[in-house]
Amino acid sequence: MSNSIHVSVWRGGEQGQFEAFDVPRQPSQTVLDVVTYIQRNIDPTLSYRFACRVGMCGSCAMTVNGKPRWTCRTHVNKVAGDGTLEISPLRNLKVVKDLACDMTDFFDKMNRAEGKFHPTKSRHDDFDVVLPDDPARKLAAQAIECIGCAVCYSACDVVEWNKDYLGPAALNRAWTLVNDVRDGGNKARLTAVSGDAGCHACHSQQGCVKHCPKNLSPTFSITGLKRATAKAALKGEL
Amino acid sequence: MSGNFTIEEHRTDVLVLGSGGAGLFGALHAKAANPELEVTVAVKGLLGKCGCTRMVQGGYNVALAPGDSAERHFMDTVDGGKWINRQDLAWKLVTEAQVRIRELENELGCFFDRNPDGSVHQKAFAGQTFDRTVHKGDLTGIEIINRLSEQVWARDIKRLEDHRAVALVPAADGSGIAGVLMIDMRAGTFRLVRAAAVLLATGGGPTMYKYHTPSGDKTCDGMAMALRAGLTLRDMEMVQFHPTGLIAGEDTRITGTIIEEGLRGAGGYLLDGNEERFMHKYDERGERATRDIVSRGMFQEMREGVTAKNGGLYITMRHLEAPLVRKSFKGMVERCADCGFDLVGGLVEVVPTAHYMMGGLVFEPDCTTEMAGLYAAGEDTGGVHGANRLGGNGVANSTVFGGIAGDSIAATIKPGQAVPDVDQSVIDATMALCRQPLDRPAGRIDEVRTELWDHMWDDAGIVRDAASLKRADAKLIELDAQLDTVGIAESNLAYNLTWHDWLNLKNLILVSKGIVAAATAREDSRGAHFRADYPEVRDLENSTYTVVNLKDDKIQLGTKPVDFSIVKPGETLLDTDAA
Amino acid sequence: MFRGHRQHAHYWAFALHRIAGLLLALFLPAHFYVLALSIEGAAAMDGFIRWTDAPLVKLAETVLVILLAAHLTGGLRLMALEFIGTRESSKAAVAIGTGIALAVGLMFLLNVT
Amino acid sequence: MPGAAVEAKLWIWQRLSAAVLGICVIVHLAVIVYAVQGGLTADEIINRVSGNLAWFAFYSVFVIAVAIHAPIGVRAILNEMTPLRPGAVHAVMATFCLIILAMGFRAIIGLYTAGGV
Ligand SMILES: Cc1cc2nc3c(=O)[nH]c(=O)nc-3n(C[C@H](O)[C@H](O)[C@H](O)COP(=O)(O)OP(=O)(O)OC[C@H]3O[C@@H](n4cnc5c(N)ncnc54)[C@H](O)[C@@H]3O)c2cc1C
Ligand code: HEM
Ligand code: SF4
Ligand code: F3S
Ligand code: FES
Repeated sequence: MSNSIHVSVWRGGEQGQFEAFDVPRQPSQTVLDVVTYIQRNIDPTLSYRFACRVGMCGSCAMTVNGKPRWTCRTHVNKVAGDGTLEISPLRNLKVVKDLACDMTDFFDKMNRAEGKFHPTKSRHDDFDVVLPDDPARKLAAQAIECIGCAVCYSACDVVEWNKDYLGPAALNRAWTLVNDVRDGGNKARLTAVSGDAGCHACHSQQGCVKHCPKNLSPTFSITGLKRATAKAALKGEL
Repeated sequence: MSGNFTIEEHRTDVLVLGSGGAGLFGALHAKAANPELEVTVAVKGLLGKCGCTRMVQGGYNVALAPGDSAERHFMDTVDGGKWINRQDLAWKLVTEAQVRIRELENELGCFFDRNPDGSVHQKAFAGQTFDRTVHKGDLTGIEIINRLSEQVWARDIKRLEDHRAVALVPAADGSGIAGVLMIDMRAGTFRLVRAAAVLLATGGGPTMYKYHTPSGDKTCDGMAMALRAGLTLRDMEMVQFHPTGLIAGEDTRITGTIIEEGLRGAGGYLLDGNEERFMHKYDERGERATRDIVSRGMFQEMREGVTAKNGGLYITMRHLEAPLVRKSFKGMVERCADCGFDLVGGLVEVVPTAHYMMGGLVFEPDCTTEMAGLYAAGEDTGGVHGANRLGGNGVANSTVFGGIAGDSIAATIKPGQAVPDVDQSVIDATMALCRQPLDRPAGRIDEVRTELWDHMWDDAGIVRDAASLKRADAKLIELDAQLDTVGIAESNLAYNLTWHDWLNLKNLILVSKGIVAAATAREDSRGAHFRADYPEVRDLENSTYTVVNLKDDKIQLGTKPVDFSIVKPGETLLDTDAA
Repeated sequence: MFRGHRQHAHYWAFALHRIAGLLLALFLPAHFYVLALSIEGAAAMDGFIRWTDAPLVKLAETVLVILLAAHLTGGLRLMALEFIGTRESSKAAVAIGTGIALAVGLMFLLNVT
Repeated sequence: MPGAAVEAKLWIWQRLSAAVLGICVIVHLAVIVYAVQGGLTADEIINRVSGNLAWFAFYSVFVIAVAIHAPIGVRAILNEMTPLRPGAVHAVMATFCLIILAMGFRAIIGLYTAGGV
């Protein structure tokens, strides 16, 4: 282990260039720590985004040596074996500055995918009885722990090619709701997620699955939507 | 100086500051009660992605099950709060939580964990006489905030993301609030948002301590703005420490983040630097004693100097069955592994870590404050938890009162209602304050941060006494002056984190002064507040609480008697036989 | 071409499937054209098929057969993913697919030579 | 949203046609491998297909399936990877479908009727 890391960091907005820094290596050091070190000790104008520091908020994701990753939980040893790091903002999102992205499109697409609960009961009713090992509940549970980090969104080429594509995270959310027995919005949702902005645009590249830090499988969710929308289409419900 | 600095103006009916449980519930309730209201959420990061509600692991306290009751939850809360809670607030918390949790589940779509029979699961959490914590695995906060955010995105609620509030701006005629001065962080410019009502929900956050759990965006901004606006904070000496934060050196942001309490519950050992257990010296329950006792025990051990390499202690599970540990604490094991630690078979270095501020802005059960038009909810407020917050009462607090604030606002504010003229002098003064470092050559603000962290930790942290608080007080004055000599290059203010670090420190130092003043005033030990020179709880029946505010740039201190409006010390609302 | 986020077996499977599909689609009209020559009688067609004995053409044909086999196995894999919902659609599936494709191609090659 | 139903149906058609093609291609490949063993000659092909209704039906299905399958597939590629507008792509693909049908059937009919049935 050499005692410094050679880091190239993206500077600027959509247009910009890489800038090189040398950062001392520490035994406990994440990629976020490397970026922080640069801001605190070398160039105070370096911009990046983070909040929770522990993989819960999904705001620190960046492209690290070509791959999208959450940086607060990516140990340097894991990605910079040869002592070099190249850090740039996530692909497929607008860049605010340097490593910080604007996630507005990503959130808007969650909404467009009807990725929100449509209630059938109110606060004056009791909890629904839902058996934990009910198959639908299990399907919902498999996909529910998304932190909205947009790593999958950044790993998917279809998002790049088709600007309207809702993307793996939004579709994954829609699928949890399709399996949520308490939800009443499936008709609108299936229409929203069908079509060439929706699940049918996915070609199972599976970059989403490969890179999701939470080990979710948007691909699986999307194939579920393909089947569900096909059924709806055959019944004339779309 | 500020002449060439243009301010953009923006008008809205309701401005919500912060997108935690309190802020988002405030926005949703205001909008639901009156869809004609223009509601804007301004937040220091991205909506729903920052703040601590998202980080809630344990869960949400609410009395639902047969055998439990609001009364019991209330008694646990007041007992835990060591009787200085404002009881009408605590009562509001426990009763309204019963509605809010169903709203979360039924209307917003949170999918809380169930028992095998399909009813909602409630788990045990320390300090409670009943298992009442509703949860979604150990990622309850993500579920809550994701579901809230989705609903906000779907509504006509305006978003001002990457917008930092820097001052509560009163009306020129003194009639109440008239708006909030903000920095548009992306552009590095100021923006004045004029609003008929403002909800302060920026979530406190004791990040002035060397080791702390909250997210990086939380730096007591709300409390600092409230102090500068002449408002009163209470219970500021009450800072809760969580016993097991990770410690991995000063250069990693991982330091301070929580390792789950359940590890101790499951039989984990705490070891000193010589790998020997020590907790039994402090409590017969050993590692399973309550948060405050374990934190103090650890702090004592660390003072005695038998520490691990980063100055902390160890937690270990290696004497337990590896597959079991791996299975029961999957999330924690993975998190540790990502950061280079082996939780299953090795030693993980830990340290107590500042977690939550029980103190905050004085407010009423309907979330109004001293300033007309200003509402407050969540961790920014004080009085609900008293001297200690029960695990699981934090998110209940922010969601309950956030919703109430939204309702109160909608009941008072009319869409399009005239907003009074702003007090320009406050805007000028705030801009001058914010721009202060920009006129100077760049300097290192790191030293100020590290010193603040160290001194608050050593002198105003888990264990305090008159002498240490005095040192802390002097140091804070010195650090404030030192911060005023640090410069930030003005050329590039767009998303300039270092500028915001400066502003963060400015606020943290101010609020730290409040903590130190209140801690100096309270000459007994209660809940989270431990005075080595007054180690006993004193005179419960005549309990007082502390209040601080700012006059002429100086912290003013006061104490007020607690009004036992519902139950007195020694009494209970419970039918004692039933327990 | 294979930037970081593309460096995994599933992406290669996607790319191979797409390239193969596209080439097949382009080849299809040519293939039909050749067959249609049969209308002009077996003699004419024999002429054509003899022309395909040229090594370059033979290689192209071989590649096309491989592509067909690859696209087929890729397609089957995809449909397994979509209809059976194999969660961990394993790398093995990719490997087996490509393997069969190559095998068929080789068989063809061996037989031709 | 009509687009939603159209895409869903195209998806169904493509998968259905793919399933049919799957069988056709396996048979086709098997025949090729078998046929080329002795060296591929036109006579052999004609002898097999000409006048044989079963082969005629088989190749008809093959051509129809591929005329459905391939244009839907190429459509996605064009939409994603070229600046062509969806309307234009649609037109090109309809034409492509007709070309496949026309050329395919010309070939099959040619083979079927070759050798003077
Ligand atoms: C790691 C961790 C675990 C926890 N676990 C539990 C638990 O299990 N159970 C429990 O009950 N409680 C728990 N808590 C406490 C709980 O998270 C808080 O009590 C509660 O969520 C606070 O909610 P809030 O809405 O007041 O603030 P937050 O959720 O913190 O939100 C504050 C918001 O204000 C924004 N903001 C800050 N400053 C500004 C500014 N100047 N301008 C604009 N916006 C600003 C922030 O960016 C953020 O969006 C935990 C806390 C932490 C840190
Ligand atoms: C002669 C034959 C064939 C031709 C010309 C052909 C052509 C194509 C083309 C051009 C595509 C688009 C590729 C893409 O979107 O990346 C495609 C997609 C596809 N093909 Fe084929 N194909 C043929 C046979 C087959 C067979 C035999 C199968 C399977 C059993 C099959 C299954 C598929 C599937 C599932 C897709 C969808 C891919 C996606 O949407 O991501 N194809 N085909
Ligand atoms: S699915 Fe995974 S990668 Fe995508 S946003 Fe959610 S957590 Fe991130
Ligand atoms: S990477 Fe993209 S193509 Fe589909 S499988 Fe994932 S969304
Ligand atoms: S900082 Fe929150 S996920 Fe990394």
